[in-house]
Amino acid sequence: MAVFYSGVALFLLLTLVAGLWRVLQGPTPADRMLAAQLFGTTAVACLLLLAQAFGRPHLRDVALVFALLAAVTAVAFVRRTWTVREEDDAAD
Amino acid sequence: MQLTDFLTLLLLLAGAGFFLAGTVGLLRFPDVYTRLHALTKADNVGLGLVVAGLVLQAESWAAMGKLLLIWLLVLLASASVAHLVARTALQKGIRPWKR
Amino acid sequence: MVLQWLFDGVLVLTLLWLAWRALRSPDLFTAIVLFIAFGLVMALAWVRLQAPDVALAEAAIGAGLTGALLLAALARLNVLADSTNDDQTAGTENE
Amino acid sequence: MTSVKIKICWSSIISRLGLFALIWWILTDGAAPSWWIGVPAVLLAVITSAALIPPVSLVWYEFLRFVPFFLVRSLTGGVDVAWRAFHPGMAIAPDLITYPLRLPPGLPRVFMANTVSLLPGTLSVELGSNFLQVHVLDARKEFLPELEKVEQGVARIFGASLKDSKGGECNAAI
Repeated sequence: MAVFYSGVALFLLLTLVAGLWRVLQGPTPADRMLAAQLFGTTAVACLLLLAQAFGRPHLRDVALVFALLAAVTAVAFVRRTWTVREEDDAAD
Repeated sequence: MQLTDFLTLLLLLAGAGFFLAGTVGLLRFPDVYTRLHALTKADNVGLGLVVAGLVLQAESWAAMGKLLLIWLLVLLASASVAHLVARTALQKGIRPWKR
Repeated sequence: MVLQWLFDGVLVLTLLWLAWRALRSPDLFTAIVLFIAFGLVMALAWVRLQAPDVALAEAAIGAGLTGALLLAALARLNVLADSTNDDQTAGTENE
Repeated sequence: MTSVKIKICWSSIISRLGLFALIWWILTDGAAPSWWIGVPAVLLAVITSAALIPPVSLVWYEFLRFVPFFLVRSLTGGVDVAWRAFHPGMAIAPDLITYPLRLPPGLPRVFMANTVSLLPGTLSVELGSNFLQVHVLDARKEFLPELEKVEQGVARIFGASLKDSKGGECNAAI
């Protein structure tokens, strides 16, 4: 079974790498950020699988931290970097 | 091979399929909103299936609970983030792609 | 065994490529997102190296907090204020 | 201390105590010695949440009934979006629709917006004062029955009627 877990984890890592294309491509900042969000979910699944493959349950805590912090980065992006500013509205 | 192992195998494979679908959607869909659809649904279902597969192998009730907690957290985070991003995108004047 | 080698190989190549792109990217925002992705993959690498505590720190500090701080700093730099108009045209270009 | 009158809702305190204790137990893998720190931490969390979040009345039976509906529908949503992603011609016809909300404001509406995002083909965009703007993946399908079903389910969970927006009796609160 351990081999199988590693295999699925490798597959997930490959989908993560494929998603990098969207980070480079954009076109809007939101698209890049979404790709990062997707990486977070994929990494959580990957970590859970590795935890099972190595028989190291404590790796799940790393996945938990990922799950908690994925939202922090995305919210920082929306509220700080990408918010609608008053001057933008005036310029439109 | 036991029945639980077989079920885990099936669930993990299905989960991996949904992750692939999420990435394909992210790469192929035409605008932010449709990509958000791919992200929030395909990925959460993918993670849900992976978690379900691993829950069958969990060594204790607490480990099972932790796996489910992780899934719930990701679910909540991605639903809120999807809503935030979609709302801001609309306020910024990004028009939804139309056929 | 082969799987583990493959996994490590993909990890290393992705890390190097991400680091290079993050440094070379002309767009600061792209560089930050690449940095966040770098943090995620780095945490996976620490896990592979059997160092879950370092992975925990990397996940919390590298991918989470530093990413958020960099994004906030970029907002202060106001770089995006100039490029918002480009965003909108880029968003409609797709049609 | 301040003269703000705080209504203590015991059922909400007790259910939160149970919830946070359960989370602590999960996080520590049920390690017995950890409760030396766990008990103060859980108590602090209960006090903080009581100060920050007013009691919310939940109908547990309805919530449990909502879970399988949600799971099945979100699985359908995953299959639906996966099929569209792999489809060579990309069978999508996205559009924005506005759904008039009848739920009471606050948590029920947020809960509904988040649920809608996870159901097939819908993504909540804007949560207005009395409407929910939804981005749909395929406007050729009929979405209103599904949205109405979700709204009714959410209303039952929070024990609110859809006509008048008065609820929040403190009987089975969390």
